[in-house]
Amino acid sequence: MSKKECVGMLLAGGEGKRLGLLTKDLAKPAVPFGGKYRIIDFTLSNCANSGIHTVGVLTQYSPLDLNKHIGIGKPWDLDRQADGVSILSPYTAKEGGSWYSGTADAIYQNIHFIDRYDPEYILVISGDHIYQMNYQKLLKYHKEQEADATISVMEVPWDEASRFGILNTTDDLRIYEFDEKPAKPKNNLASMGIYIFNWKSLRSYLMEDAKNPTSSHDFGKDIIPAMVDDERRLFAYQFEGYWKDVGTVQSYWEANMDLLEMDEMVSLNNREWRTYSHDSNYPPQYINGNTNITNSYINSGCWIRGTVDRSILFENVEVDSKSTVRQSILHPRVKVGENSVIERAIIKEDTVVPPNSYICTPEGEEPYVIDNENVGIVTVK
Amino acid sequence: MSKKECVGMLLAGGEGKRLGLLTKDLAKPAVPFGGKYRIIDFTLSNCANSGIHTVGVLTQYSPLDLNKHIGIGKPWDLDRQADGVSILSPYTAKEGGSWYSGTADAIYQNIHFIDRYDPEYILVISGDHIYQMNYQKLLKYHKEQEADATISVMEVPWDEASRFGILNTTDDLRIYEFDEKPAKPKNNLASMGIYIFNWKSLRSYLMEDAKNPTSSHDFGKDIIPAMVDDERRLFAYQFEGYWKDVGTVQSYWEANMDLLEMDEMVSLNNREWRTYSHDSNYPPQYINGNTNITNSYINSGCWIRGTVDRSILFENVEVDSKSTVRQSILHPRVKVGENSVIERAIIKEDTVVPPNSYICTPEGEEPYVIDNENVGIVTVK
Amino acid sequence: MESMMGLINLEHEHDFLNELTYFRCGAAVPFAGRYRLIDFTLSNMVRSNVQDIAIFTRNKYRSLMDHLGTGADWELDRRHGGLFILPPDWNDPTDISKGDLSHFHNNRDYFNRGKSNYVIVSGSQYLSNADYSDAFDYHLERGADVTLVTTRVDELGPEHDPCLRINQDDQGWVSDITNERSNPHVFTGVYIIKKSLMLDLVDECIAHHKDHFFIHGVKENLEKLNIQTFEQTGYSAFINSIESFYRHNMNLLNPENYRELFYQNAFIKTKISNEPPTKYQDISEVKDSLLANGCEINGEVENSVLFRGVVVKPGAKVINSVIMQRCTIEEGVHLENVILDKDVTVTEGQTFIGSHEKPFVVAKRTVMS
Amino acid sequence: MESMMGLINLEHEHDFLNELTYFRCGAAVPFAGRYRLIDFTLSNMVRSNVQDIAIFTRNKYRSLMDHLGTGADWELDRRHGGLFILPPDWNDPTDISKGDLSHFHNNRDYFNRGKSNYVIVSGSQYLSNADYSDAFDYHLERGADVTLVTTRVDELGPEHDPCLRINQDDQGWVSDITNERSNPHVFTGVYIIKKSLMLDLVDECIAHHKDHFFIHGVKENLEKLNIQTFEQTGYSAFINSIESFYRHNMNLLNPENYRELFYQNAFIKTKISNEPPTKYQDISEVKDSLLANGCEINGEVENSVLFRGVVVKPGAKVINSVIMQRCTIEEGVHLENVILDKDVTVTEGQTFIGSHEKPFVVAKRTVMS
Repeated sequence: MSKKECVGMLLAGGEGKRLGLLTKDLAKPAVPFGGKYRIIDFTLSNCANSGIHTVGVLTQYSPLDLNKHIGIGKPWDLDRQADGVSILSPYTAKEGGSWYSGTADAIYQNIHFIDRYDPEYILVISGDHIYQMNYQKLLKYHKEQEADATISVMEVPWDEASRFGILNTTDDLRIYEFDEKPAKPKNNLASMGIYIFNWKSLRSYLMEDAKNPTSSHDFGKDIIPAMVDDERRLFAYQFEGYWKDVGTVQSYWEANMDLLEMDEMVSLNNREWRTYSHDSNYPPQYINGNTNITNSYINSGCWIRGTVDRSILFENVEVDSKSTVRQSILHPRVKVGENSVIERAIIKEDTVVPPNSYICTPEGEEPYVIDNENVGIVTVK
Repeated sequence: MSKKECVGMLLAGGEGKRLGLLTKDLAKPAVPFGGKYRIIDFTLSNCANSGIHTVGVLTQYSPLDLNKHIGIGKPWDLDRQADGVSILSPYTAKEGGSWYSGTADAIYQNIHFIDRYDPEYILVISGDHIYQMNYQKLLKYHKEQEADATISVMEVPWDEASRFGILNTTDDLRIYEFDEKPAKPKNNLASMGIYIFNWKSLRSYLMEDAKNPTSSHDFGKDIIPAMVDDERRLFAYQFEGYWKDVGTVQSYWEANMDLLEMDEMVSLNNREWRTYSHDSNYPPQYINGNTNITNSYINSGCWIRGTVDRSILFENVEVDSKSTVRQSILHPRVKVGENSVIERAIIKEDTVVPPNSYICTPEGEEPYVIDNENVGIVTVK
Repeated sequence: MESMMGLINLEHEHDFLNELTYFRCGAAVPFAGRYRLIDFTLSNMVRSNVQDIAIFTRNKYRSLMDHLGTGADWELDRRHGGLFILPPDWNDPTDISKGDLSHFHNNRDYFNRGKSNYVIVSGSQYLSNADYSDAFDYHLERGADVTLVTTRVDELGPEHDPCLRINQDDQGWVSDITNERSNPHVFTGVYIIKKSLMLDLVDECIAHHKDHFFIHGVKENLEKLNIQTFEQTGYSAFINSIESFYRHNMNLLNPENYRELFYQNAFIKTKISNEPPTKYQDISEVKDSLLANGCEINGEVENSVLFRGVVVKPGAKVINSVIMQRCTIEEGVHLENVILDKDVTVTEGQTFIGSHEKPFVVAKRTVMS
Repeated sequence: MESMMGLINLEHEHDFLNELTYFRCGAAVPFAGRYRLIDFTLSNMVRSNVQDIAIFTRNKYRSLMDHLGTGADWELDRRHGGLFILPPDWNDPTDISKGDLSHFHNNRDYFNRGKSNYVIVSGSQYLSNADYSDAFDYHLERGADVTLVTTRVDELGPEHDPCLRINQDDQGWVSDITNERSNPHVFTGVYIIKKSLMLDLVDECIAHHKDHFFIHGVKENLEKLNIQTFEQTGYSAFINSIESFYRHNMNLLNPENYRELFYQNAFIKTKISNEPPTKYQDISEVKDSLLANGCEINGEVENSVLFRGVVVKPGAKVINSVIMQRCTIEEGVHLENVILDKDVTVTEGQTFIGSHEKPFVVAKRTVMS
């Protein structure tokens, strides 16, 4: 196996409990996003566009759809025999097997996989963030700082800083303290959960951490603090651009709406930084009769006879006549019967919304997540 | 996902304890075989040659090398986005996760995977048998018999029958009894561990079996007997040709020697039935000086200066001058120093045999398995 | 388990589409918002379990190569079999073959290497969404030498003029293959033949200095061969002129035709291009149109087919038109009955109007100002 | 992060290998037991992180297409970038370009689409095992317009006659490119150039009706351009005649050369063929030879190179010979100083002997009886 400068490890094992119905049978990174993507496509495309061609995807929870989606990695040009994308599930060895018990443990259990490529650096990323980032720039910065670890950060408003993991740094961005959700933040540089480590150094911390029975085996809680304590060279890399953790239904909905409004920040149409995903070969969308569609993303195979405004429609969605869809996200193959109104809702794939439905999330509430089981209950009209 | 007539499920989870040192860090199906293959290549090639393009490989024990070997399935033309080969490791779902506890349980836990293809038939095979078989013929027979399940069998000598799982059949090969290692065999048709099931029927047996706390969740011990009890249509399909379970060091060694002796039975050189594997792009083998090589298979990248007889040399093996290798199997990158003798031994990959070594398994003993740790101990000269 | 190899023979397809075939062969002409003509034949073959497909091509096949790539998007990027683009490239001084027979002759290796005993042959101008497995089963069942895939046309139009017509006896055996224009039983150009028979007929044709395999090898041997037909139903189209090209694009705006061509069987596969979903802006007005992904719509689109990545700016009007990849229609433009090839820009305020019978066609990469 | 696109330009490589290039271009000629000449250039480029590679070819490229397939065996089967075989296929009536410049002109799209700013150009006749990353780093570091990869030849032979020679000032800037046969500083045909500069020079050449990019675009502009050299060491070979072809096959039987060409860097990649290991039978006698997989040896082989799937039957003798894929040497045959192209059968008892300087060459698929 040939040596790789940098191997990417993509943490995609989270259950995403706070996404409720959206992650019922689905790993969080596999949740549909942005009209034709899944959440993980953004990170995978970042890897592809950054020339990180060796990526281990750590899965654990309901990985079937995720595995099917990633498949052999064709859309991201990661379908390679020698490197490319590898899906790493828990396994048993001579001494028995165990599930991944934390982010650091997940990497620890795959040390053999990483060692195979004998890398200088490890990029650790999450499969549930929406952003477009060139990891090569991060790596270049890491090398320039001669750092042991580099953490990508962004400035957050001071009054929100206490919701994040805050990195306290000296003026030259060297990290001297990691503050998880500080009551009184001393800084407003929040960790984005994107790390570069020198593999040799990380490897020894992982070995130590694995021996520690009181550790939670987490990068943010255990590994980074241990490195800070040892006064290793840890640096913050300041990212400017759009980044969002889609951890809740509300933030999931907001991030989708951001795609419509914040084109200049996170563009799907950037030819220099394509976001790749599957294409199911649906025929072109069919706009039938006299429709009114504004400020929306609409994917192939849709059939629109009604009104669509500020919404995102995935493949093969149908909106029948005299119906209106507003500020909503309709997952693949949703059918909206005629004379219905959908407002500020998320409709899960294959849901059939009967005619004359009225699904509107009241102001101030978290958007409804609708599937075939609750569609009858929520409908009020 | 489009419908598939028949999905293959390849059981590759076994630890292979009886192969001792050969499976120290290696799943049994990943053990090198035949000069450039691994054991599982025979079954994967059977799938490819039989047009079974959807194959789930069930792994559990030390799957890293196996995963790396199978990769995205390129050598078998199974690198497809929609179907092809999928590696199925244990995973967690909402109700928690569990390891595969038996062959039937492994299939049970992947019912979702199979259902995705909505198949009529399921082919269940093992990754640790050496044989060349057209599964389409088996499937055709299964359809003609309108069977619920068909089990491939071969005639074994009557005096060995008690070592096998024996199927007792009526004259038309309908199975009325399954006898696991019978003291007094009534028949000499041994199960080869190759099954075709109607998926609908198997699915319901798996669901039942999973609920049964006393079941060992094994095809041979639980599923087949239950179907026989219910008087389902079970048929035996008589296979004629070479077949060997390489379960012990002795049988592993024998099967390799069979390749040299039984060319007409199991041919690596059959252009109509290729056995596919990786090719590491080693340059042609270099035969240096005045050598004597007879009755042997020698792979690319080898460098031979000594004598080789009735042996199998994997890629990049070196045999120095004045050395002799007889009836032995040398795994990739083994180096044999000068003036050494190796007889009836299996040398594991990357082992360096120092000059003047003498590694000869005494008559009647199981062939030695040598690696870098025990090479010094075994050497006697 | 018998199977078929595929052969897409473009040798006799002339550059029938004027501006659209200046720089590409007919098989590579874009159609229906995201496809190329050849996608229909290719997808139908793949769906019929054809795993080796050769394309006989002679001219302007660069964009075809570009479109097909490794064949991955049709699952034809295989280690064994797969997709073979076979341009003419022979150097055998003893070779006396002519016309498409030289392709057959020089690519004998392709046929010999393939494991299938049967060949399905097609051109690229007949579009349908079909699974030829039925035709193949029928071919085997009837023990025919050749089975022609045919269709019955309710309303014969000029696009059927070049097509051969079929007469049969009551057992279905073909008694005559003619050019009789009033016969609604039309040969689609798709046929199934046993590989060994095909190669024998090829030898015979070459020995007699012939130059057209189907005409001289099959049609002229009608007496000797047992020929069946397999009739295909469902929406289909022959595209062999600008007029039929335009009309069949427009026909797809009829929901029934759209469903029949695209949703009846599995999807037609084409090159994957990673465009995002189409973005509708503040003031778009779209009526009865097909739009591929990656468009940005800020103006008025009516009764039109828009390919991937078309930009329609505010105040622009696109009516009854076919607009290919990455065209930009600037502010205030008015287009009616127009076909724009790829990468055309129509600058602010311009108006171009063609007629239904004679749409206004603009070649690739033109800037209309 | 700057990177290079690859261009393998076969336009000026004539069919120099007589019988071996009757049916294939030089780049597709088999070499060293399992390779084709082009594998060396391709592997070197891939190893240097070149992810788009175009091949300019004109004639007899069928077997080249066959060999390269989808590019998968070089990890070049990509959705973005990958391998492009670009035969001449242009139809622009306004095009006045000639020679290899028409390739550059008609494939401008390929260069424009690629993301890299630099191009590495090579032919297929210079064989080495190299990583051009060093040359590229040096090119960037020196701020050169063009960097020529060169080698110093200890013993000049006839194969170097066609090669250009380099003179430099003490800063390494090239002062002259000549045909002076006694100069041991030989240009390998490999060079690195900025893409935009290359395209400018192409335009200039076309405007002046030139027909050879390197000669007219680079060499004749020596005054205007800053040209560096990067010297390569290690075993290398120029193959441009039957004589050099034969000699370099034989040279590899020297263990040092063998190690230097194959084991110094990563492996040379070639088409994977799924042959089993080579089988030695009861009475084989093999001495100082290279054997690819899939052979079956029952006779005597000495000082020879055997390609995949060669069968040597009992009592046969093969000495100082190059035997290509799937040849069969029957009982009692004696071969010495012979080159057999693919699929040749030498029937029982025949003897063929050539000389070191003039090996006996047999074309593909001959039966020698």
